[in-house]
Amino acid sequence: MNWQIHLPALVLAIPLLGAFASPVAGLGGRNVRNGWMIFISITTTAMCLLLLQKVLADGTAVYVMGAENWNLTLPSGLSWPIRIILQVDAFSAFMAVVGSIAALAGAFFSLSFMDKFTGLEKFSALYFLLVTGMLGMQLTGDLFNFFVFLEIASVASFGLIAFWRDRPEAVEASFKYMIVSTLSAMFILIAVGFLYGRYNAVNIAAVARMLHMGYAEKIALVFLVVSLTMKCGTVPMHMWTPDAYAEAPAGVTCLLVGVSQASLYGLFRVCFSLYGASLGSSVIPWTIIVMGVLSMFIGVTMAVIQKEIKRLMAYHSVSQIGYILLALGVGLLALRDPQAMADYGFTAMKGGIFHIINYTMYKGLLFLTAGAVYYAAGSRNLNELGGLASVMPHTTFMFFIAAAAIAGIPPFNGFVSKLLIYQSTFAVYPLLAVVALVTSVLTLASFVKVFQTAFLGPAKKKFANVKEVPGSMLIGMSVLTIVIIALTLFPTWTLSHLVEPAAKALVDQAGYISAVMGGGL
Amino acid sequence: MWAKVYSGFGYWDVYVWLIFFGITSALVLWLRSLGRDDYKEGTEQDEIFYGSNEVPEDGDDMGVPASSAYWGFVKALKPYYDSLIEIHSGIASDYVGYFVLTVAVLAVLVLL
Amino acid sequence: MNPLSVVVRTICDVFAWFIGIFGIYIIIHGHLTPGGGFQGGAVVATMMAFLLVSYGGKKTLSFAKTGLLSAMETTGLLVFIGAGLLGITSTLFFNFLAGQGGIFGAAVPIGPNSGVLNSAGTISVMNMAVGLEVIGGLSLIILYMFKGIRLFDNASESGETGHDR
Amino acid sequence: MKKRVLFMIAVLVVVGTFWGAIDRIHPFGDVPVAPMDDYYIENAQQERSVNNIVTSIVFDYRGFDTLGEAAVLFTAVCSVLALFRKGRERQ
Amino acid sequence: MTGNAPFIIVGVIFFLGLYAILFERNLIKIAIGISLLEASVNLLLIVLGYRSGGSIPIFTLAGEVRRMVLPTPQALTLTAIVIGLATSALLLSLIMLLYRHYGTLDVREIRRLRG
Repeated sequence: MNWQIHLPALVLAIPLLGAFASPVAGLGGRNVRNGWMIFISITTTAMCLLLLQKVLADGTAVYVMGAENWNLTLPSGLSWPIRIILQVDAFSAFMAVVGSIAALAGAFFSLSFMDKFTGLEKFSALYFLLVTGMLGMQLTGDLFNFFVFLEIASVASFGLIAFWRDRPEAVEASFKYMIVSTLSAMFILIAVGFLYGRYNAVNIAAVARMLHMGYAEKIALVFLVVSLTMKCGTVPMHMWTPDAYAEAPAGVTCLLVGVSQASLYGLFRVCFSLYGASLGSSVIPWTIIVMGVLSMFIGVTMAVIQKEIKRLMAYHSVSQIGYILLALGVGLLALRDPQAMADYGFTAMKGGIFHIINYTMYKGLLFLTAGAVYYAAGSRNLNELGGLASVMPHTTFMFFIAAAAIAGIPPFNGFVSKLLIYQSTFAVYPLLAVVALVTSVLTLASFVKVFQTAFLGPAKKKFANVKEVPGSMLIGMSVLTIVIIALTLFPTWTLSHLVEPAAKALVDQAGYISAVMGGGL
Repeated sequence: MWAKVYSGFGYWDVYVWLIFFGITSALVLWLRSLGRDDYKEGTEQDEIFYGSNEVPEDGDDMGVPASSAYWGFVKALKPYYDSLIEIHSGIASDYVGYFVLTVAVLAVLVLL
Repeated sequence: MNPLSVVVRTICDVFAWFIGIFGIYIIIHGHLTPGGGFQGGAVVATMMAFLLVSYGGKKTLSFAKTGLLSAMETTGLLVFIGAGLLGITSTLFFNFLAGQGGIFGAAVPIGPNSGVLNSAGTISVMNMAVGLEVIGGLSLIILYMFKGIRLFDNASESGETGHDR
Repeated sequence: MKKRVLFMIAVLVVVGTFWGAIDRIHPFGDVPVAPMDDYYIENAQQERSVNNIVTSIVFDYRGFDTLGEAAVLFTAVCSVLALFRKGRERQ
Repeated sequence: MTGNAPFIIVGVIFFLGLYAILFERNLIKIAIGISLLEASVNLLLIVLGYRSGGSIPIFTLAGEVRRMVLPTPQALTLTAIVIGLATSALLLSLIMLLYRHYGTLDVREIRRLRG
């Protein structure tokens, strides 16, 4: 039997098994635990890559949990699915690959970074649960299952953010995130309840086929959209983002960036695949666009005045999320109009999806370098840091690459996706492109500030005995650096082989529905 | 391999850029090599000029702290920043309030 | 902290064991009556709270071994996901034991009936696994939150400086 | 103070729309069609030889959800244990 | 007979939970608010699945009635309850730690991270 049909399930089962067995691995001491962490991370990433290859070759992969046969989506004679169905189209697989690469880098980085703490078997268990939650959100085709995985990811991230429980700020950040996030999860559950009550189904494809806009559907849409935009940190609900990203351990922050992408995935799955053509008015697309623009501008202006290096970067992730929301909002706006879709909508979606992978890679790398600075120098305050370039050359080099990429300096990958976003949004409304350009300039300005104050400048006496960080942390950072350089050198290949299928899968609502509802026996 | 990224309005080609970048750096290096030949390493030409003051031992005493960077920008936008910092009050129930407010506004907009 | 009155402590002591038995009944009959692994596990974990009330923290912590509880939790989870993974000849979470005869696979009559205990296949295996997990997990939560109160007294010994210099 | 009034209005709007939505789903006790649930009621007993339909859904038809649920509980246990872990002795 | 009374109760509990989260200062009361909200959502799911005159969807106890209430919302609610339990446990632990660090339970004084 071809084992590759089980890939969607294995992608979720392997990190879950890794998490459940972590307490056992923790009994074997430090080396066994670290080896287990690396083994599971590499296996998960490899599975995700295989899944992507399979999906790109064979089209949407469907996996029915607990049925006699993996593709028995509809039991005989029925026209509705009764089981949980994992549905992996090109967009899901793309997001899973992005997230699992961030998870791999974070796992490598955490090996040495977390050495100063105790209770590390719990750390690795929580880390894999966070990975599972993220991948589950991206692969599932079931609304309630999505909620469950969202909760796994949320609860794991609360534990991980507060992992340094002797630092009051860490507990505070975790608490604030928890309040807002639990509330939003309840709203998502309410929306699932509404859709279940209306259509007696919780499968995304099944609901999408029957959906027509009524009062309850509109309220469900509002609850879903606002909750999921909150989970990825959009203005005006972004306040948890700088707290949580700054206080989490650096390896976890790298993964949290990936998890926020999973929420973004959920948002676009809801908008494009669940509601899609029946979205009706253009209120929701314009809301997403306006939220994106606000996020870009407010995020970056708040970042300029920050003193703490990780907090500054966290505000930048608010502004970068804004780019993605802007681009995909434009795509959503053009969804019902084939002419507009061909003119600028598809380009915007390509730019947005390309920006997702770019953003995750360079933002993860930036957080990792910030963590490396914190690890080596013992401070995150930019007023105290200085002159680290001579003692930490590798970190400085990787920071430079990432900063240039996020600021959109031409040869780097950030420029390509930003170019696509600028030019397509300009066609909708020129002001959007102007705001995006201003944001890009301010991003560059604030990273010049970080680079100049933390890495350049005269050597300070209190950092005289600072050394380069240990090898495993460098490996974690190099993984992301290599991906960034590869994306920089081969943008055409990436666009045509990864991004375009993902964008096509996202637009193609009928294909998404028929993968579940058209199959069966 | 040499294909371009078309955005509908123009295109982007990383290799053209890299070739241009290489040519420019070669040009710059060549110009730099034409520089002054009376420069000697390890002489007083290497000394830091610190406003004709004594150069401090510790780097902490020179250099601008990060919070002073872009002070003009921040000063010009002071009303904007004041209102922004007031929004980021740090109180958890306010954050929940903004979430609920967004839900309410969007619900009204969608239902209208 | 003053202990509760002797009446409360005695009642808690007596009822703790009944509650434990009742919870195990709920777990085992999960596929026949309302309840199941989670509910029964939660009931059994209440026993730990009762014991804390009746015997006080020091004595309870001396005989409730956290290592054993966490082993129960991990075992339950691994059995659960293992039962799911064993079905992968068809699909993950395929109920490969139902209706196959043997200790878990008896067939049940259709329609209202009084129930057959050894039916339901992996469902009852998973019920027990989840019950084990919940007993361990919730008891651990109760014990550790109780220990957390005591952390207030000697806060100095457990601080971790982390990365700050 | 102004903020509190604003939030109160927002809460009322959200509760109002929420209530309006549940009022329009279907009248209480009168589910119009329920093909998925009727399938469970009809077939769960013979397919999976189990008397308790809710358990058959929890552990079989939607067993993967339950795995996630167990994982959430495990996550909470791990988090609580990590928060109240016995730290390293301070030098 | 009861009309839409269960729906109204869901709305009332939802309002109370939201009010407690937004306007209460005490962290424990906020936690209670979140629990109330969870309770209202669970009640909503259960209420959506009720068929008047339906019996419990368990054949051991159902008797001869074949009209049963919908079983799926009950299964979903079971999952949601356990998730809510896990969240509450973690939330209360965090509140304990916050009290240890800040010496207060007032949400307005726990604001070191701002700006």
